[in-house]
Amino acid sequence: MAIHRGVSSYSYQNLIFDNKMNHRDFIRTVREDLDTDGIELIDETFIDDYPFLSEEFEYDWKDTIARYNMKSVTMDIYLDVLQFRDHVMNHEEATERLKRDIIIASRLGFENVRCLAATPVDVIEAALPTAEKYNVRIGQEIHAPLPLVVNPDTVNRLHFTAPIDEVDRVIEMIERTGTKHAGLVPDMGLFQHSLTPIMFEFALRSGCPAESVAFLKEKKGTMPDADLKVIMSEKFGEETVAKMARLITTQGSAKPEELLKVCPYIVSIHGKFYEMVEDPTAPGGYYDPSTNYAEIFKYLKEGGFDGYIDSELEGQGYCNDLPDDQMQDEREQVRRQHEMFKALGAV
Amino acid sequence: MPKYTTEQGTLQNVVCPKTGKIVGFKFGVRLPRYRGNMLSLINGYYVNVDGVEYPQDAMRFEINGKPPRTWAEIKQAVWEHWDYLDTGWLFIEKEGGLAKGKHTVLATCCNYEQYGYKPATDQARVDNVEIPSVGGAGHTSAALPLEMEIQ
Amino acid sequence: MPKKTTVPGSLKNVTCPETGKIIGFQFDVRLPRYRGNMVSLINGYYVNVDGVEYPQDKIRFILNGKAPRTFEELKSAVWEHWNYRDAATLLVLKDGGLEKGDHVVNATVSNFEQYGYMPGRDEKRVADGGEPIVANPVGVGQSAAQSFVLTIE
Amino acid sequence: MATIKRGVSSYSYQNVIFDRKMGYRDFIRTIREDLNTDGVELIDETFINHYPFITDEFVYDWRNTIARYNMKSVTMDVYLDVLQFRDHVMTFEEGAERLKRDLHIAARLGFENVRCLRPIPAEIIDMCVDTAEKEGVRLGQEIHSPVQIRYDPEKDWNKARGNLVDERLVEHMLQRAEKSPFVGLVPDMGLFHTGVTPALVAAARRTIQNDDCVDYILENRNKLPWQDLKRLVAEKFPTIDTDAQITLSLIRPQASAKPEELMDIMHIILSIHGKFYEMVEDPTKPGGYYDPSIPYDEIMKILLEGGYDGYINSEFEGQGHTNDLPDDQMFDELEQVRRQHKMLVALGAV
Repeated sequence: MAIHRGVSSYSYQNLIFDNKMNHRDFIRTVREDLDTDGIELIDETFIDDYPFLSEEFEYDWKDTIARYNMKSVTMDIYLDVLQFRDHVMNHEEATERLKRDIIIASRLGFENVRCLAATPVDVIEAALPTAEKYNVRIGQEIHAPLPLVVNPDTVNRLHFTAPIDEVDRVIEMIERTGTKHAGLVPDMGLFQHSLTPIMFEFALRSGCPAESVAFLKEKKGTMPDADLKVIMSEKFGEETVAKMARLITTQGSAKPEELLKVCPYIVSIHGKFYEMVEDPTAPGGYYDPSTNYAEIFKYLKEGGFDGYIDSELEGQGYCNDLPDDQMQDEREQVRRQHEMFKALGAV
Repeated sequence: MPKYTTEQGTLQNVVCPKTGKIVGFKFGVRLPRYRGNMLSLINGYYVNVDGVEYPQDAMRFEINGKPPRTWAEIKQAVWEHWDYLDTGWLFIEKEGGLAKGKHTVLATCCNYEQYGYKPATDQARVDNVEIPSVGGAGHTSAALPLEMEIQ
Repeated sequence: MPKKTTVPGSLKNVTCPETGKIIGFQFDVRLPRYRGNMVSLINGYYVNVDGVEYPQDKIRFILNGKAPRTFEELKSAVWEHWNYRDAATLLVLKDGGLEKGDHVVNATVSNFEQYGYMPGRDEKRVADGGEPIVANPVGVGQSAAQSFVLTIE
Repeated sequence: MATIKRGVSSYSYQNVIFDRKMGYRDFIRTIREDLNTDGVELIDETFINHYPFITDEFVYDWRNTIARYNMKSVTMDVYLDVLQFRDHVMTFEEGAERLKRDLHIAARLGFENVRCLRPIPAEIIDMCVDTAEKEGVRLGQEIHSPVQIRYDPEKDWNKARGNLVDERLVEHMLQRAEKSPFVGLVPDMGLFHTGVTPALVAAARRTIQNDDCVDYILENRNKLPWQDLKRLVAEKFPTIDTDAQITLSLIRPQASAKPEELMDIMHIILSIHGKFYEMVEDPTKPGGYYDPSIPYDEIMKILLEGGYDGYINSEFEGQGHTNDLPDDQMFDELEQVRRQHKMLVALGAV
């Protein structure tokens, strides 16, 4: 039993966009930069002519995985329900797409597919025979603002379509069917407790007055977001608040100890982060100022989690307005996160 | 089989791009069945225009974006499908082509497509190329003549 | 979203091979996301050059080795993928094209790619056959693109 | 609970399809919208372009369209063009290779069954059972007139003509079905064809151009064995070609079995071809329809009694009787199929 380390191709999105990293470079980088084997793939980033996966890509992917002694852990799949343009895909069509994606994942040697949090549970259930036949687990992403635990005080802040008790519904389906081929992919943004320095710097560069950023820094988390928004609108005006809207409303939706509830169902984990900062108390060590990974690891170990946590760097959006040489170094950020993972007990 | 398998509005003379002379005429045909079949099974066409029968070696068949082929060449197309809804073009070599105006065109397909084995005729159809006849062969029964016009 | 979704060095005037006249200009664009998606989901492009907005019916989309297509035609490309690392070309019809020199180009995609179902908006997007093509679109996969200075040599 | 379910073979809409007015998406949608049912039967080479090299795009789009309208791919009809290679007649081993490929194509498209032709020798079926099991697709051999259900060598039409069709195929398939649930039969209801339809009679009058002859045949066709009737017609009307297709159609009922014989094979029927030639309004039941040439009331009674649990897929074959008429007097294939489904529902199908 161990917590293994991996990386999602999402982390290197700027390098990939700039054609500086292809699928072979990606796999090699995870081995050479981080000395680990976990690979998570965003399907439509590297699979040309999707869904018509070529044998050439299939063979080359598997060869590269073998060459660097890696493991295809999770393939992230999507659900563009407007593909056909003349109608919204119905659930049966969504099931067909999920089944195809499972077969693609199987051809590429993946253990799991990660489907979107907004994928209806009945679609997952309908695809189970295919998942079982191809031995690929379907993991539904659990992403903020979905809660892990719903109680009478839970506020529904969902901006995508899912029932507020999505987690309970998936668990109910798993228990009822007894399947070993469905589970959850929690995104660690669930536990985000604070904003990070790059976010404040971004707000300042966007033209928000320094006092408004200082106010946000001080008050964020001390009151409900909606209230904070109202107060800030009065104090600093609508225009400023519009520029900071994403920061004001970004927040987690669960507590690390709630991981104990879902641990047995976790297929793999999205190690979401925005920025790794040097730890002043431990020179050469790094931590994520927005998310308490020490707590997360504590409960993952307590819950007996045996699987991969795959880095998912998402800070790029807060520095894309900067000159190239001042933008985030994605590889360095991921290296730092893995230093932290190891320090917290990952293998 | 469908009513008309010769396509109205397709009859035209064919000009050699090098000499500028009319070298023949062509028109479109459809498979006279309810499904497609392998191209190799097309043995030939009985073609009669205004009472004149044209010999097999005066014909070329054009389909699937490839240059016109003789029936002997079509016979080699054992893995090429004539997709059911596609139009094939029959080119008939005839110096000067057809006169402008109306013509009565009859084209009957001789197709080796059949419902499985028929020991009485199978080997004979392999050994001897059938001469396409007005009545057709196998499931390909007589086609209806169609009055077509060259503009 | 990535920074350079308009490809530097790609702006040029387009000449009709038959008449020799300049019929417009073109430049290349990339998907402003971290993955590719089906071509059918591309609803349109907001194109603004030097402050002039160009209407959708003046824009043609070129991708995958196919002839230029209108956005209406793209709707039926339901099994054709815009591969993530491929650039598409936007051809903008404008008699005489653009002057030589620098131009400020903004191209912002209206993309119907999204994270699964969005009841209400889904039906509207299907029924309207689109939605206003604006400089600041809202939703997954779309936000205002940065403007770039491109040069016609 | 066993139910008789309804579906349609693309064969039924052959004129609309030929005229390029119905693509496969329209075909699937039409069954849902016209008939409110889900059974789809496909003639493979009608819609699969580049056959046998089926494209992924077709596979995905077919499955998506089936999902979109909540349909079921019931049976795919496959063929065996034994002269494909032109320089030799396909061997049985080659025939088996083709059938195995067809099973694989059917599996990719999500079909439950493949219907193979009645002249497929049992040796080929035997070579394909393993593949059928592996692909999870059942292999059903068509039984179509003049094949008999209860074999009587005296009536062996094929043997008399030296055809390879083994008329004891029912017997052979019953034996094979004992060993594998992936083998069975697809009976065509033309097996019970005894009557004539108004469109056939009208076509015969137009073609034969001799009303006395047509009337004579109609008067006597239920009284005499057809061979005797044919001989009498030839004697009485020497100018009439009794071997002409339309004349024979009028003289000879196609039936080679009786509906009650379905009981012998009920347990190995994979799906049924609901062959019909014309649906006419039933004078005794306004708004109801029946086919005067095939006794569907008896057929459905036997199927219900025997507990048949599966699909009966419309196979309209009357087009040939109106193809010589102007377009607006030709059969409306969609309407004909609608009428047959009204009848099937009235007779107990769901």
